[in-house]
Amino acid sequence: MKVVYFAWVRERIGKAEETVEPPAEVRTVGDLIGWLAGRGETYAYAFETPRVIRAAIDHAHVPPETMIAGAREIAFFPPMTGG
Amino acid sequence: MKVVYFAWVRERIGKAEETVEPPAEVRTVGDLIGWLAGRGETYAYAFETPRVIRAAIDHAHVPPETMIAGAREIAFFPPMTGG
Amino acid sequence: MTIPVTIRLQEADFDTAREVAAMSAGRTDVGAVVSFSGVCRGGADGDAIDALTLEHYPGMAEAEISRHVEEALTRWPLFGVTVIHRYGRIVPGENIVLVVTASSHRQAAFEAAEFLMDYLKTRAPFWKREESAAGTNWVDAAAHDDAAAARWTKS
Amino acid sequence: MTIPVTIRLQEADFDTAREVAAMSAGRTDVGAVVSFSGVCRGGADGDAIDALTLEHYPGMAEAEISRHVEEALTRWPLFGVTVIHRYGRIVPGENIVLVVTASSHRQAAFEAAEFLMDYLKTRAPFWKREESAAGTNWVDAAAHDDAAAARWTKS
Repeated sequence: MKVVYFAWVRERIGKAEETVEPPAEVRTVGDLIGWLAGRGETYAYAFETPRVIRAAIDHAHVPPETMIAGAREIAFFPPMTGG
Repeated sequence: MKVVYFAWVRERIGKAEETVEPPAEVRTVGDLIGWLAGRGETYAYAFETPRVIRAAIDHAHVPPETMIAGAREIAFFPPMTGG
Repeated sequence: MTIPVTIRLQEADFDTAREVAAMSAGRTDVGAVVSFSGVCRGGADGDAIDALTLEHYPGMAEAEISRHVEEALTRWPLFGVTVIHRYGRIVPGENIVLVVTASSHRQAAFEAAEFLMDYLKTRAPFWKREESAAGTNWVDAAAHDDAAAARWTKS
Repeated sequence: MTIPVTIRLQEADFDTAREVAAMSAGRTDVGAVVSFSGVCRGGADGDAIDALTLEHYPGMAEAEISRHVEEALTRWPLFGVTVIHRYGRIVPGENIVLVVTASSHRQAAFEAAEFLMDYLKTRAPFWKREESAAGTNWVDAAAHDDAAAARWTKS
């Protein structure tokens, strides 16, 4: 499963993308955030306030309760500040 | 007292401006409309529906109850359609 | 700081693009520029028009527009306002009116431009006459324009 | 009739004036053109910024903007929509974003432009980082932008 990071999530983790293999009990976007946060200090820092983290599956915004099964690309990023 | 007309008010009356000397009992803009309407067929036609006529005194919109004493220029015209 | 205000009534067409560009050229305090161009439409098949003629009340038109620009400047934090309104004969595809507003915030720039357009439509002394195959006739004031202008009245 | 829609994400600056002019050039059905330009501000004395860097999510940014343009087309009777959003390093005075909408009526053109800007601010995957004498920092999302976007939610 490909995971991509943007803005300060990317900076804190120190990489823009990676492929991860979470265990079967990681079923939702929220589960994945929790699992990623346990992967080390940089991840814990990036995901220290889960409620501000936004997620997208295959280029569409999704809420944390969304199932990740079948996702090709999951993105995590801070609130958007475009425009 | 200078009176000016615009758009179809002007066309119906057949002139763009004139100087009039209404009698002393003509005190308000509404009075003046009534008095002008009595000056002939073209005026009667121009002012046949007084509620749609808009007025300005010295370049500022005024309601019909406004006193005309001291006015330099009084304008009558239909509802505006600029922009 | 003096806020740049441009108000022009003119018979000649104008260049919307140039006016918009002028609003923010060389400035770094302007975060948001909104422009509105009103363009003469040709009309639908059934009532195609050949031209509009705009009559205006010289002197009062300038005064009314200035008053509304002044009011916009007191209501919103603006860095600049441009209002250009044409008079005379205008053919389909040509410009009629332009409002450009600049502010540090988009909401202020949008609201000020809408406010100015609503007032130009209902209070500025201009009258449109349409020319078509059927002859010429004065355009009626639209009730929805009055309703749009009424939203800005302070209660 | 196909409604002309232009969506561009680009690193290079763009010419607001040219995009606005292109919207109504040679057309006689467009009565109202609204443009919004978002320009990089230099900031106030205390927190002058040297530049912004805009990061974006390629692929998703295009998809999000397209979805919102499609929604605008279903909500308002539009004759054309242009959305241009830059990414990369942008210095004060340069453009960041442009929205141009055309309609036969001014209210539709204004509302569609505001709708698109509100959504670009809150939903399009772009992130601004400011460079100043104090270093660099990511710009926080503004609560008033979320409130502005919420007004368009169908109830």
